[in-house]
Amino acid sequence: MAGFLDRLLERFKIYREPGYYKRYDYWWAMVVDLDRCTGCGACVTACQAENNTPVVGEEESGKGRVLNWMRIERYVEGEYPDVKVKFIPVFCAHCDKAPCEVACPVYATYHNQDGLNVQVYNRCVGTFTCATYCPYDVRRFNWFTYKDKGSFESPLDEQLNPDVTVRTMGVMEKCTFCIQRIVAAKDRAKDENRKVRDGEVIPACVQSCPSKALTFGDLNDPNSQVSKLAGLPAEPYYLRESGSKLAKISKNPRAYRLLEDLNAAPTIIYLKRVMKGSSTIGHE
Amino acid sequence: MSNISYREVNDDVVRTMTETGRSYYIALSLCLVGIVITFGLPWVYQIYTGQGVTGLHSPAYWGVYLTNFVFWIGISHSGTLLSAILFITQTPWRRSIYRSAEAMTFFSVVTAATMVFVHMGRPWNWYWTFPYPNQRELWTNFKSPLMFDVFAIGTYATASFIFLYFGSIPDLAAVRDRVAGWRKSLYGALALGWRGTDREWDLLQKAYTFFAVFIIPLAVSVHSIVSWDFASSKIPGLNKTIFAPYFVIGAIYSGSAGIVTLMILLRKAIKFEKYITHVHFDKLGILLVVMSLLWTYVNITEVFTGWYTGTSYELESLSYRMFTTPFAYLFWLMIACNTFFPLLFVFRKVRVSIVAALLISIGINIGMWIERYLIISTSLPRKFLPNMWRDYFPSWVEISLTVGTFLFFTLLFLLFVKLWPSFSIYEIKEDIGIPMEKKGH
Amino acid sequence: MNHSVLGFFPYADRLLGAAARLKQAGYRNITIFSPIPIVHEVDHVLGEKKNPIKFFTFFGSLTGFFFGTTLAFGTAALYILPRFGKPVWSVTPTVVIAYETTILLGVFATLVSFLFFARLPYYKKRVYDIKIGVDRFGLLVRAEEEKLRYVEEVLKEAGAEEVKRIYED
Amino acid sequence: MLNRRDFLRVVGIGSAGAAAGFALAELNAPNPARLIPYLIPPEDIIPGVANWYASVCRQCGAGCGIVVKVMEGRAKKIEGNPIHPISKGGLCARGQAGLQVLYNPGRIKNPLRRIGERGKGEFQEITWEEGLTILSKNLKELRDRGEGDGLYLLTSPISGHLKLLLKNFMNAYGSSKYFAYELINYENLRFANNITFGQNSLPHYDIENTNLLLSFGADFLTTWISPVNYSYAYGHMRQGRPGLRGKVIQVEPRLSLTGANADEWVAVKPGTEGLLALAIAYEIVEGGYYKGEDRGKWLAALERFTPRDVAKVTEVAEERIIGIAREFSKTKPSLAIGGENVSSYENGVSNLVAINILNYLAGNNIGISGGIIPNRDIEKSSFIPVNSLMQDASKGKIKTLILYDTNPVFTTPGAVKVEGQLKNIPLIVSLSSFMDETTLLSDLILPTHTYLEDWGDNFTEPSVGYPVATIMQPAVNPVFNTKSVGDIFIHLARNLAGVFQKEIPWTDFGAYLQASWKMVYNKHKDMKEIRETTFEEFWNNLLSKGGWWKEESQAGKKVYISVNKITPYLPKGPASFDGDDKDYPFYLTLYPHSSYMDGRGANLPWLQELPDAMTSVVWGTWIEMNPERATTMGIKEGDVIEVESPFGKIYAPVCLYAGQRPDTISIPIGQGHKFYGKYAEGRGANPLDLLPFKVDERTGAVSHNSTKVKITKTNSPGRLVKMAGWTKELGRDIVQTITPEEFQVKEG
Repeated sequence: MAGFLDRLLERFKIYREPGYYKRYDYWWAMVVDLDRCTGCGACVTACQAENNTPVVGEEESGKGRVLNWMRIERYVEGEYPDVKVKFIPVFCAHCDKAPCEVACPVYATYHNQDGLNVQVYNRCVGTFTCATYCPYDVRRFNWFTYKDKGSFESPLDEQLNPDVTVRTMGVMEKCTFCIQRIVAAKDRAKDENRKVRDGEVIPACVQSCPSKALTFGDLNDPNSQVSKLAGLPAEPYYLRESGSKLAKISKNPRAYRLLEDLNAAPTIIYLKRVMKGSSTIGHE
Repeated sequence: MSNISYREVNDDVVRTMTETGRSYYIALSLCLVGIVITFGLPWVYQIYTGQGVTGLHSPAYWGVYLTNFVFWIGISHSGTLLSAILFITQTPWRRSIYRSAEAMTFFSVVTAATMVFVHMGRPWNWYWTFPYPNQRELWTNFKSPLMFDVFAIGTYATASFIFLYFGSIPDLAAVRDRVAGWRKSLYGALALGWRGTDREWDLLQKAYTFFAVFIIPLAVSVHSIVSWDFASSKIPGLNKTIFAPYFVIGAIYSGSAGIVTLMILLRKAIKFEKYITHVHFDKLGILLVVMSLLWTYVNITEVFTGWYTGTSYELESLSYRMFTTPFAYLFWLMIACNTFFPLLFVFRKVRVSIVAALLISIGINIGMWIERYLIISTSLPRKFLPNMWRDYFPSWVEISLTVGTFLFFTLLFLLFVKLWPSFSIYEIKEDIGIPMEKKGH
Repeated sequence: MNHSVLGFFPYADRLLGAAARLKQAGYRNITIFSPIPIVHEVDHVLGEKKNPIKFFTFFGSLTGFFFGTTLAFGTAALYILPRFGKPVWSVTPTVVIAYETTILLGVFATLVSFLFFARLPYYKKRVYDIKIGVDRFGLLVRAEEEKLRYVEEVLKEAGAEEVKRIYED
Repeated sequence: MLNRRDFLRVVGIGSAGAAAGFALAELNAPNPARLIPYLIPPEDIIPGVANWYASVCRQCGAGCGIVVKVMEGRAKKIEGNPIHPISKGGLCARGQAGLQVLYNPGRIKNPLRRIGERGKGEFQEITWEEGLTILSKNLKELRDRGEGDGLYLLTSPISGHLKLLLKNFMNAYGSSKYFAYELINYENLRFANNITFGQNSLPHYDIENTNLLLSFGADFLTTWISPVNYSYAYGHMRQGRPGLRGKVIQVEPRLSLTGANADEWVAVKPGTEGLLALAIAYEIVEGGYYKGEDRGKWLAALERFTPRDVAKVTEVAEERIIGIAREFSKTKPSLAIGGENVSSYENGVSNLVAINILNYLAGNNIGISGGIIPNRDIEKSSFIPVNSLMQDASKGKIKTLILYDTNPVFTTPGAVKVEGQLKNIPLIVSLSSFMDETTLLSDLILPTHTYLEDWGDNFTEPSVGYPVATIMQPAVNPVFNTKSVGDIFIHLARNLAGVFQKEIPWTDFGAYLQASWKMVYNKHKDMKEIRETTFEEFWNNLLSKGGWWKEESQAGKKVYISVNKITPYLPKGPASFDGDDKDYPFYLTLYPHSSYMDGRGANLPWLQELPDAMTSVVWGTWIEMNPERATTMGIKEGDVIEVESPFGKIYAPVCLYAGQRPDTISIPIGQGHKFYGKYAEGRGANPLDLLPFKVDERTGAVSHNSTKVKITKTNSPGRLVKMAGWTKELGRDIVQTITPEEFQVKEG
């Protein structure tokens, strides 16, 4: 009896753990060096090639329905001749406190043991709520059956990546950190029973980046490139605590997270661009 | 009213159900055809082609469909709520209007529900949102505001239907006694063999009180929960703590206005002037004034708090809503309809003038629809990353379906008037008074 | 062998008077038919009835509350899909769900108990007259055959328009 | 280009590289990624497991090494070859989109013969046998008539053994008329370098290690010479060296992507970049920063270009010029480069020379790391000013014209009227994969493989301080009934027989390639770099690694520039523009679109939908205009305007862009195709229609910044499809920044 109670209590403790996971198996994260990023857009096309995202055409693009999972935002500062144009690539930040996850009534999106925010296509009923709740506007919706609209007109369809599905009409989709590559790497690691090595998983965007502005890796591993670049100690799980600011704990003066005040705890870490004039250091 | 005899009441009500003019059939068929054209076909087209036929896009993933949803839920709000409150407070003028008010509640909830499915990307999977496990024992997500909706609206629809049906059992019995043929058997079945014994009456009254007590908090919770669909997001313009009361008040406001409109039309249509008199519109008018003041106050609070944050997020969405064409026009039209015109009701002349009441109440509902439209379509296109800003305007499909909802509601109501005692016989009789030989008992 | 007498009254106070007299005379089995609720008056004459419904309502609501809670907590534990950095057992949403189920089952319980105690639905033939549905008040007294004559007198005196004897077989 | 004989002396065989080739397997993407040579038979290929073929990208001239992911015989993805010294594992959007070149619905599926009238586009499918017979018959006749010189061959500037093959063929045929043409070319740069540094090849600009990069209109991050390599270099220059961060100053009238990434933008008046360079040079010499010989002579040569005077012309403040000059000469190493924009004025060469000498004056940055590292000389390029070709055509000298991988109808200024000239040519044969404007005019169309189906190799120019050769191998079997260009010529040779058989004995191009590399191997297998004992082993490694390079940078030689030699080439004044300022108030600067280049990419849907880096426009042409100027003219964004030059007019929507001089408008080249597949046809406008035919006489390179225009608002249809909603940040701290000072401090 007592044993049962203890077990119950134990359970209760676990179930009350915020985010449920005390610790992820891997904590996949990306570091984006804005001082290296040139805004060329290679990553966007690479993503499109890897993840079978359809081309929607001029009409639909005009309506703002491009399906690119990632985009490069550009912001113009000042007027001629003192113009500054700044670029920032935006992908799904796989937030630890992802607003989209709570929104979905049918569990189509949730947080997996790798700290990834995953989307289950065949569970999705298309309530749009996740996309509405997303502060980064990174979720994309299949407005039509794009195959029928000629987005993969033969023989273009021969290129489609067999490791990734072609999504059907009416489901929400988004950046997966190229989960197919992660899974492959983990399988390989499992066969050789070891952890996945740093740099073994490379998402399409990271791989393609000519100026090496993107880095991908495991935040649990203090020696991984991302941990070093982000200037973070091992397993910085307090990043998930409310109001925790990266700037406060990072050893890298340039590290920050996009729209950090929203407390969505994104796992994409940006490194500030070094630029004359407007400095946003110490803005908090 | 006391000059009306009991028999007359029975006759009148039964007449509305048995005698049908050509105009009724015309109206009915017009509704049916209209629904097929404005609602049925476009929806089929949308299901077949995909949500792409709407004007939605990233980031404006919500549009007119949700506007309608909230609007109809709002309309549903005063019928039952008002009926319950007035029942508990034993307000006499409730009696002749509450039946159709409750019907209105039920029907608008149904209408709202259709909008949910229309809004879905994969409506053929609608049942996945219901709480049952799939093969892998995965249930639904009870942490999602949308799940709250499923429960709240489910409960609300059920409860208000029971409330409606329960209250009309004696009348169904009365009708049963007067009709013949298929009606006889139908109402015989519906009346459950009601006899009007003292025991039945006693239990009826007690149970009815319980229902009333349940309905009030339920109604409040329903619209709060609907408001949380928006408020529990992080989006500037939606993430507001005041949303729950804002929505509830708005709902009761639009609902009451809805009742006024409906009553005016109904009493004209079935010649019930003698039961629904100036007294009712007088009282409802006062109610509307109160609600409009409340609504205005909350609205100002909402705008003010938004402005007071001083963050670029809130300010942008506010200025987009209030000072940017075309939304500015809508906004100020809304203010006019919901804040200024209803103030005319402070004059008794206006309250008792049917035409004025009709116009103003319709105006209020237009205003309330705009309110919901603005909340959605001026917040989402102005989210956090300016790079993604993009205006949203409904496509013809969305507009057509919106029209369709109104026809759908009308259809339901037309059927109701024919198939159901749309006025509470026994309570009107109560109004007339218990027949005593010695007066002043 | 019990039989009943049914009298129709145009006025409620008459009927109540008759009812009062018969009660004093020791008749227990009195049923009053009316087109409208005259609960107060009847209670005044025949005495307060107790309200069994409230218990059902209460227990119904209670069940509802627990049902909602178990649903939210139980299913969350059944298949763990963590989200939003929230615990698997998160209280606030559960409260909302429970709130709704409380009301839902409360309403059901009330309805069921009403039907039970009011003995509805009942589709077999029973003592009834369609006049009651319109504007007549009826007084039904059930007693031994020899006592019925007295009842009829009382009703007549009280001013019943029509008194008829109903034999059960 | 190199020929086989002295090839090895250039390209050392890196066994280190080979080792890296196998390390690559670990590094590179899903499932034990195997870089396998083409030779592995299909039965050794496991279904569901990707095979990776190393090859070279041909989307532009840079010659990036790529690896192609192939599953079940279909190409799935192209990625940069991580061990390749040019691409360093990266790849630009154009390279990624190579897959859509391969699988493009608009490809020509069979050999075609014209049946209808020229230009009507009525063709009839024929077999290869027929097609080749027609051509070889024609060639025979031509030669028998002794008009062998009437055979003209016009290709894009190709390199490697394919070029050798074509030359051999033409020689054997007895025609000297083998030419190359491309709109975006570097002839001016080669010429200028030849004058200044005495080398006619493109040098290696060591952006990677420089500390101050002074770029005159060189958009090296998107289109200039070798964007991927330069992007890598840029990244390394900025953040690759702890505690050291290079600075970039961009001088150009329109803020390009590179300009956006630069620390300073000098919005110079169009056509005066050269003068600005000279002013800087003057300041360097006059301010005593120049330590070299004959300082006096330099001063004399430059005296006309004092910062004060030049400031007036260039509209760049005097202090700024002086400041730049001082910074440029104080910072070591510093590097000045002149790009597409400056070289495409009518006095392009002079501008480039002026810019080149800055490197010399500011402490001779030539041959040092972080400066300019020269390459070996190359043979005279076969580039031809397309007008002389057209003159020959009009004179009827051209009897048969064979076109390969070039589209002069689209990529030459409207004033040339290529279309009309081609009418005079009896037989036009087009070796092309797509039905473009030029191919449509031809009589015989022999569809060619795309670079993912073909053999080949590429000797990169400029290489990266040490020579690089990249092998191109077929990643997939041909999708359609096409042939490799090499095979076509080899086949022709067989048909023509005789002397050809001696010169070109091979059965197909693959064999030819292997044979030529075998010669290389045999000649040098005793070299210590070559570990491989057999040629097969060597060939396999070559294919699996993707090429050959010796990873050691060669010590550059110091150069001496004599004033007298230089002086005649210096710019005399601002570049001249057609159209007087009164009627035509705007300067027109055209630039190659970041994804379509000179228009070849316009038929790839991925590129069409990739938002332009600066304006985020997709699926069309736009006209960049200064916002204030536009408002004064009552023009709003999205208004369709008519741009009129003395030579033509086009219509396109306006895109307001703050990085634009008020007196200038810019239009990207690349859209406006008449025929080029469904994704490109009838989309946008081709700004080249506005141009006069102007070339820099010394090189024949077309100058596409050579006219002024006037604009008028119209109501004609046409829409601007922009992805970006709002370009202001509204203080939301989205792209956060930190000033260089702070950066230095924090980095410590």
